[in-house]
Parts: sequence; structure tokens; C-alpha cells
Amino acid sequence: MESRIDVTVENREGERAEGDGKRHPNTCPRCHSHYRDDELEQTLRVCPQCGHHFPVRARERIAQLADRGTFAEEDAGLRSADPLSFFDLRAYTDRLAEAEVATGLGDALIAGAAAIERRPCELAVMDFAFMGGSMGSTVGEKFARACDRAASRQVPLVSVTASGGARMQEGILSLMQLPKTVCAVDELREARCALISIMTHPTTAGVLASFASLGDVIVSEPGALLAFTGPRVVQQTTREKLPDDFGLAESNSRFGHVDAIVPRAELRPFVGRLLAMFLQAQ
Amino acid sequence: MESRIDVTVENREGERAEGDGKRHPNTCPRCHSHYRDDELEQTLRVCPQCGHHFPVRARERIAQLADRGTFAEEDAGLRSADPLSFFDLRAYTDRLAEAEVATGLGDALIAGAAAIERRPCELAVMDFAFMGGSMGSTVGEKFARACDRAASRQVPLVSVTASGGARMQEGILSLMQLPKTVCAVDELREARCALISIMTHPTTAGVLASFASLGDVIVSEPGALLAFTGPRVVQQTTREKLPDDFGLAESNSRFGHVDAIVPRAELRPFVGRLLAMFLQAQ
Amino acid sequence: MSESPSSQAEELKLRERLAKLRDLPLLRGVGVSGEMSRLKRQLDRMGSEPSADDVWHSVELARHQDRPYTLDYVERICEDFVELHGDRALADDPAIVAGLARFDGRTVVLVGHQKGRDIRERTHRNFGMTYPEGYRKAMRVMELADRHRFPFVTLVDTPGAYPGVTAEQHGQGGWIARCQLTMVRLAVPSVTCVIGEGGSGGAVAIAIADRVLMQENAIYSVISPEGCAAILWRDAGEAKKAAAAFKPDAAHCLELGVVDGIVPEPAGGAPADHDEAARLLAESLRAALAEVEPLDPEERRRQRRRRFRAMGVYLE
Amino acid sequence: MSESPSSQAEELKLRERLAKLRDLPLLRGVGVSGEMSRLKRQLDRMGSEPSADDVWHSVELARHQDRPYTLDYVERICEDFVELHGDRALADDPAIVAGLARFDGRTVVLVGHQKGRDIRERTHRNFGMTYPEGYRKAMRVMELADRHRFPFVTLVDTPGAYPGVTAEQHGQGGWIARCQLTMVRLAVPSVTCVIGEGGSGGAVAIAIADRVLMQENAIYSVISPEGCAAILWRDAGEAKKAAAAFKPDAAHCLELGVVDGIVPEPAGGAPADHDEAARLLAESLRAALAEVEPLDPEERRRQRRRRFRAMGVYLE
Ligand SMILES: [Zn+2]
Ligand SMILES: [Zn+2]
Repeated sequence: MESRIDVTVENREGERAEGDGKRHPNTCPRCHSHYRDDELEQTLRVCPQCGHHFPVRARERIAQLADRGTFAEEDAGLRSADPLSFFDLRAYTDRLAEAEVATGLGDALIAGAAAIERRPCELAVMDFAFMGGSMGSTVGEKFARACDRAASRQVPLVSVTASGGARMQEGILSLMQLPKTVCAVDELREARCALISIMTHPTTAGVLASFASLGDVIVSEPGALLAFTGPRVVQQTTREKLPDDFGLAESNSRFGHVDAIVPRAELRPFVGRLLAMFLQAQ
Repeated sequence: MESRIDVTVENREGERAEGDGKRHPNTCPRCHSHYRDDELEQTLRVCPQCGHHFPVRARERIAQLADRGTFAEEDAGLRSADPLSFFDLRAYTDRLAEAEVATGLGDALIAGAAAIERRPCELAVMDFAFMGGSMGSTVGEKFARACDRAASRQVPLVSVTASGGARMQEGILSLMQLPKTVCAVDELREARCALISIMTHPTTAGVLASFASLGDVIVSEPGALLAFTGPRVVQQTTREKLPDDFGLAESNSRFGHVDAIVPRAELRPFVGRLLAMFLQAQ
Repeated sequence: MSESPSSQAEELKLRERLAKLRDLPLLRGVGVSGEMSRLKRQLDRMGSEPSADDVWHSVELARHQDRPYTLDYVERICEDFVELHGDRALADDPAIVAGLARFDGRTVVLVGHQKGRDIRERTHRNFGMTYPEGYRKAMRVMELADRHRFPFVTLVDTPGAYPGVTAEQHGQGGWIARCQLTMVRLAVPSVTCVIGEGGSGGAVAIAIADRVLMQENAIYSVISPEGCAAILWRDAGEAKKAAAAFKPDAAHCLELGVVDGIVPEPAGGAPADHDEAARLLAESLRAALAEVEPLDPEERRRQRRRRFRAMGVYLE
Repeated sequence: MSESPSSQAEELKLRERLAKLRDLPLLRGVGVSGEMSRLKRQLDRMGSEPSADDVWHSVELARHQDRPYTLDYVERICEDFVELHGDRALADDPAIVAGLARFDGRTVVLVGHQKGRDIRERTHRNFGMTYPEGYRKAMRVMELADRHRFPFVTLVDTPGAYPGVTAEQHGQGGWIARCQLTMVRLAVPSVTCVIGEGGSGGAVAIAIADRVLMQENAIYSVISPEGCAAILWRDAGEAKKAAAAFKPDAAHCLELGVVDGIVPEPAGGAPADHDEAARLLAESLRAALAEVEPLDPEERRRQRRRRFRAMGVYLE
């Protein structure tokens, strides 16, 4: 039996450019243009040459989306425990410590209150750099609390996902983050607050199979991989020939799974318009 | 623009046997065996040679399904009016009068209380012989009242459909029988009573697009045509090559639209089991 | 009332028509206020019973290639519109558009059939003929409306549901039924306007609203004139005769209690002046929503059901 | 309590485990009565902490080819069963069975994954790996259960949702999410039992019940041992090591608060005696339903949500 939760999803562009594993992160995998980091930051990390959307780290994403100075982080102190004393080639606790040092984040999701285009909302943003954006107990709990805060403030929740799936090192408890976040969305719905789900590259496995797919509106960035099972595992398991755009946002759009593909530069005003729509409900 | 409501659906077997329009109704269109009427009545109008299901008139259907002596007809006096003073090659009123004489029925649906395998239910049975089983105001009203009676007696409603669609001669009012019967089913649901929908050949157009498809359980007889648009109109409009089993129960089953295909001989015990299931709910 | 001879004649005619209406067991909209007086005003406004030529004129105007389509109205009557795509299962059906709209200072959910203006878009939109996927998209946004208490508006303009092999295989009939059921069950206020062709099951699937309106030159029918002629006259060329017989025009739909009101079109019809047609449509939608918004959701749903349960004419 | 030396040692071990459990912020099932005492009884019954070999034995038994599947249990524990087919949209997924069942003198709705016994049926059933169509079928009968107030029972036994191109195109992830949401929202009582492999998203899709049980030798996991080994050890051959690390066995799932109780299997495991396995399963399902049936539907839903909201271990 093959894994359905493929946390090894890295970057489909990287996969295409074979043997290009050591490509510099600021070199465009599509047109091979190279940029200084401040250049890319200026362009919201979209390649000015070809439009390729580079990954965006969580804090930078918040800066891109939220009105300056409005983001107030919550639950920053939450950390993953190690309920299984998990040890593969290394200890889970070591992996966590290393990820925190490398990313400056406590786990793969940041959440808090914000305003986007002067509309209040709750914001929950994932960071793929923290253990592949995998969802363990901390990510689940932070997302669930973001739902609670949105409900109590009567504002929409905007989630930005980037995830390889569930966090294997927490075993069955990582799987339980699927129903946990689903329940949190249900409570958000009971409070009549909207979930605007922004799926960025990659949104896969457990995150796609839970809260990310339950958005009242589902938006994706161009070229993002949105798949329950990543292309590598599908290929290995089924030996099927995969379509060129397998699992990409564009394919998902064609099959009716996303409401809109919005280029990064238009994302902020687009979300602002949606917030205006949903805030009028109250 | 082609018609979507094809009341000219007759008998797919007849269509296949080209030029065989004058086939005797008791000659099997599939294996060409011929039977006396009492022979066919004995076999529930299923060809003993090949299993072909001949059409069954409403009163005979009731005799097949209901426990002897339990059926108590209601609304037998309801008759179609002619709100549009409709006249094509002949007057609608003449067509109605002729259909009544030919079939001995007031309109294309008979309804009333019954018991099946000693389980109480409401029964609504259509008769294709009355103007192609077309649904006008009288069929709609009788079906709706059957829902009401089932709700007030807290028993399931068993419907047996055979219909070419809406009754054109009542114009837009015939179309309104779709939402009317849908609303009646909604009220049945609010009363927590089940609808067991038995689709027989042919269940098409307006009847398929309203109450017949809203069964808690949907059962079909083998070989029945269940299509919103009949094969002739699809063929004429789209010039597509139709699959051999286009629109048949077997195709509908493969595509997930019916719960079970039940041969006529097994229908009564099958419905009896379902009634037992639903009657335990109260 | 000050009366000229001609207005006397008019009034007599109206009285006759109302009397005839009262005789018919049209048990419409119990509890809907101002029924008869509104009907009177509307019939009044429309003048005499439409002739066969009038009816055919409506058919032609309803299908006119310059007639405004759903998105033409959306851009004129909505302050903002975010289109939502996809049925979450299989496809996004371009024959039906759905989205969040700002209308009259508030958010509504809007669904409408969409035909195409030029040949390329017409093909893309499949001439406004919907697949099951389109009804599923509509149902999805109906549920969105209910979750957020957004009023729900539909614009109907379709020759009918698409009569193709795949559409059948995907359950065309069943989804038309389920779409109606979902709309009947909505807790939020709803209004439908037939803005062009209200073609049979494909139209009625998204027309189960608290108030159903029709533009002056729209048609609403169980079958196309050509289809009816082909079946009953065995000659599609008799379409005009068929239309006169089954009366798909707004005046007759109003008389039969199928629609609650007629939305006036500018002189020369909606194709002649999109802006004015949109203004008049917006006004009617606003008025219709205002009528049903004050009701308690359960009571509104009950009245909606009663409205459709009462459809039909029969003898007892 | 009369104590022999060995039972003293046992009790000490149990106390330690319970103490450890209490330290963990497992905020499980607030309001679920008898939590700790039941847990104690169950852990008691199971004896000591499972070893790596014990865990692997469970993996093997959970996948054993003679293990009873959903329909084997249905024919043994239900007085009658009418299978319902189809998702009303596209297909009938044979990897999942659904139907109306008479159980314990009343009607319930039952859904379960279904593997195949021989090679032909295995292929037909796709090894119990579900397509989105299967989850839609499950959702349809969930709604049927709610409409008629039938208790809802699911049996979980799948390696996982099917990882194929079509399944992805039809929205595998989204339907797993929506299926969970539908199950969470049910007004009726529900119980789930993992009867074999509880494989990741494909399993959890139909496992959001008021009470979640697990057979003694079933496994419930976020990934297969082979998949985990391939990713973390870069060697699928290290499956046994992986299983020992991520602990998919019933004892650990109970300790972690993921399941509410363990359903005993006959000596030698369920494959050895289908009848006795079915009897024991029926007993547990009956007891679990009896616990939640008396609750008010709203309260039951609230508790169900709280149960799953509390899943996880983190540091604050
Ligand atoms: Zn580039
Ligand atoms: Zn024969």
C-alpha cells in the first residue's frame, strides 16, 4: 500500500527541471531568470519575466495581504509536543527544534487578527518551510482557535494554505487534525462567519482533505498544486500516465473545485472585495 | 430549439423493431413469443421466455403490489380542466374524454391507501395508457394529496411512475406541476415519511425531473427507460451516437442514479422490506 | 373614476377577465397581500388579451439576439459581483453563472442562465443550456446564501436543459428535481425573474422563489413552440400556431397565476435599451424582495411551498 | 482488591500509564461519562504496553485475507439489509457499501468500506479504496439517516482513498472534507468501528461519530507503515520499524484518546471466527449507541464536535 499522505511534495517545478535540485531559490524554475531577494520581495515573489509564483513565507504573506500594522498574532507560544516519542532517522523533537531555528516559527501556521483593505478579518497562514507545512496538533489547534476568534469577533476567517499533508511524526493524532479542523469550520459556520480559503502551492493531502476545501469561497494562485495525492505517488501507485497539468490549480478549476484563480498581485483587492461581501451579512 | 419534454416516447422496444408499429401488445418485442392476456396477467406481464417486462396498467399494478382488498382509492373524481382552451389538431377536452373512455381512468394517476405485505402505505400509480402518462394539473394534485395523506397517516408513500412527461395541452401549468410535486415531497419529508419511488418504463421528462427522482429509495424495473430527454430527441438534437443502453435502468444504475433494479416478480417483497424499514422510524 | 367611453370598455373587459380568473380554482398565494389589486393593476396596464401575433412577438423578442443576458444585467444593477465557479465535483458549467453580488446596498447571491452574444461565446455557453453540473453549482451557492442569510436572486433565460448523452448520464432529470427542492427549502428570501426564454425543466430548476417575475416580452413554457408544433401538429413550422395555443407570454402567465408580476421593458423591448431594461428590472427585484424580507423564515418557506402547491387547474 | 504480586505489578504499570495520560493535555470528551474508569477497565483488560512485535502483529491481523469485511458482519449482525447504490451523479463506488439495516430491533443506516475476498472481487472493490463517488454515496445516506432519525453506523476498513488520476480530478480531497463535515453535523446518534485497516483520509472520511471503536487487532493510522518507512527511512522495507514508531494499534489509539473503546476479537483474532467476531462487534455497537441515544440531538452534536476538537497534544 502506498502512502496517501505525501509529505515529500516539494516543488513541482523542481521536479520538472530534472537534476536541478540545487537550483538557487531565487532562480526562476520556469524561465531561469535570477533575482536578488529584495527584487523578488518587490514583485510579491512573482517572476517579472514569466509570471512564475515563487513560494511565499508566512510572515511575508501576511505583509502582502494585511493592511500595514494591523496583524496581531495570537497563540505564538504554542509548540508541538511529541506524544509518540517519535524517532525515525532522527528524533521528532530534534526536527522541531531545527525547524524553529531555520524558520523562526513555532510551527507551520501563524494566526491572528488583521485587516485587509480596511476590512477586519482573522488570518491563518501556513508556512511550507516549517516541516513541509505539515499539519500536526499545533497547526490544528491554532487553526481551530482562529475559527473561534473569527466567530466571537463576527468576522470572516481568511486561510492561506501551503502544506504537504499531515505530520506523520504525530501518528494518528495528526490524522485527527482533519476532523478537528472540520469541526472548527462547522462551528465557524454555525456562527455564520465565512471561511475564505486561499490555496497556494502546494495544498495537498490532509489539509486539502479538511478545512482548506470547506471555504465558502475557494481561491487559488496560478500553478499551485492542489491534490490529495501528489503526482509522484499517483504515478508510482497506478502507473497511469498523468496529464501535464495534473493536480494544478488550472486543472482543479476546470473540474469545478476552485472558484477563482487569482494572480498574487490581485489577491489582496480580491480578498478585500470578498470580505466586503461577507461583512455585510451581519 | 428542440423539445426537452418528449411526450412522444412510446416504447423503446417498438422503436428498435423498425416498421413493427402494429405489433400486437401481447407479442413480446424481444423474443416475439405471443401470449393470451390471461397468460401475461399470470406472469405479472413478464415474458416467461425472455424476461421482457411488458407495460402494466395502473389498476393491474395495484393488484400486483397491494395486499388483496386493501387499496382504497381517493380523489377518483378529480378531472383535468382545460384552462387554455387548448386546441391543436383536436381539442384537449376531446382527447381527455377519449382517454377516459379508452382507459376507464379519470386521469393518468390513481392514488389511495393500501397495504403491501401487511405494511400500511399510501400508493400513487401512473398509467401510461392515459395520454402517455403525461402530468397535468390533475396528476400533480393527486400526487400532492397522496403526499398529504401519507404524512397525516404517518406512512410511506410508494409511487409507481410511467410517464412521457408534462402535459403540453395545459401549457405552463403542466410545467408548474414539477415544483408543485417537489413541494409536496418536501412536506412529506418534513413529516418524516419516506417516498419509495418505483420507476417503470418509461419514466421521463417532467416526472423524472420532479417527484420521481426525490425518492428516499429509487427502484427501477429492468429495461425501463429513465431519461429526462428521450433517445429520439437527443439523437435529433445532438447528432451524437447513442450508447445501446442509453437511458435504460441498467445505464442509470451504472451511473449511480438508482438504488436497485428489481424484477417485477420480486418487487412486492422488496417494497415490503423497505416499508418495514421505514415504518420502524416512528 | 372619471371614465371615457374607451376606458369604460377597457374596464368592462378587465372585469370580465378578473371574473373569469375568480371562477378558476387558482388557489394561489394565500396570505400574499394585495393579490387581486396588484393583478388588476398589472392587467390594466397591459390592456387587452394578447393576440396570436402579440404572443409570437413576445417569442421573437424573448429570443432576440440583442436581448440583455444575465451578465448584462449584473454589470448594470450590481455594485460589485464576484463570480463563483464550479460544482466541486466535475466541472464548471458556463451555461449558468453564479456569484456574490452587491445589490441595493447589500449582499445577495445571484444565479442566472447565460447565453452567448457572439458565435464563439454562444458555443462556449452552450446557448444557455445547462448540464447537471450547472444545477449543482446553483445548489452550492443556494446553500451559501442560506448559510450567510443572503437573499437569493435568479435570472432565467434558457431554451431548456441540454439534451445530450453526457448530460443524461450525469442525471439531468434528477438534478433538476434536486435543484428545485433545494430552492424550495431556502430560509432566505428569494426572487426569480424570467428575462428571456423560460424553457421547461431547465428554467424551472432555478425558479422556485418567493416571488416569480417575468419581463414583459419574456416567455415561460413547458416546451418550445417548435417542439410543441412538431409533436402536436407534426410540423415544426406551425410554431406560431402552437405558441398561440399554449400561451407562453407574460400576460397569460400572470393570468394563470404562474408569475406574480410583470417587469416592464423599455419602449421597443429590452433589446432596444439595455440600461433602461436593467433599471426597470432592478426596481422590480427590489420591490419583490422588500415584500418577502420581513417574513419569518419558516413562514416564508411555508408560503413559498403553498404558492407552488396551489399551481394548476382541475375539476373536482 | 485482593492482590497477588503479579497483579500488583500490573496495577502499578497501569497507574503509571494513567498518570502519564492525565499529564497530557488530552482534553477529550468532556461530558462523556465514565471516561477514565472505562479507559482503566480497557487498559486493564489489555495488560501491558504493546511491543513492536505486538504492533506488527496487529498490522498483519488487520490486513489478514480471512478477516471479516463489512458485508460479512452485515449478514451476521443485521436482521435485514437493503443495500442502496449510487451517488446520484456519476457512479456507484463498490469500495463502499451503504444501506438500510435492521439492527438490534430497529432500523439504522450503515456504511462501510468493502474489500474483496477473491482476486476478482478485490479488483471490483478496488481493494476498499474509495473514489469521491463513494463518499458522495455515504453522504447521501447520511442525509437519509438524518431525515428519518435512523442511527448511523460505519465500519472502517480501507488502505486509504484511491490515489488515481480520475479520483483526483473528481475532487478526492474535497469530498473527504465534505464527508467529514456531513457526518459531524448529523442530528442522529452515530458509531464507528475500525474493523481492519483505518487508512488515513479514506478512513477518517466516514469516522466522525459520537463513539469511535476499534477492534482489538485493527489499525488506525495517518499513513501505511510501508509509506511511512519509504518517506522517513527512505526504505519501504522498514515498515515494521515505522509501525512501532507511529503506533497504529488499538491500545495506543485508546491511550491517545482517538478511540473510545476496543472491541474484543475471538481468540486467534477475527479471521479465526467470523461469527464470534460479529457477535462481539454487535455487542459493542449496541452498547455505544445506547450511550449516546438518550442525548438531545443538539447536545449530542455539540459533544461530538467537542470530542474531535479536543484531539491532539501540544504545549502552551
Ligand atoms: Zn520566470
Ligand atoms: Zn420475450
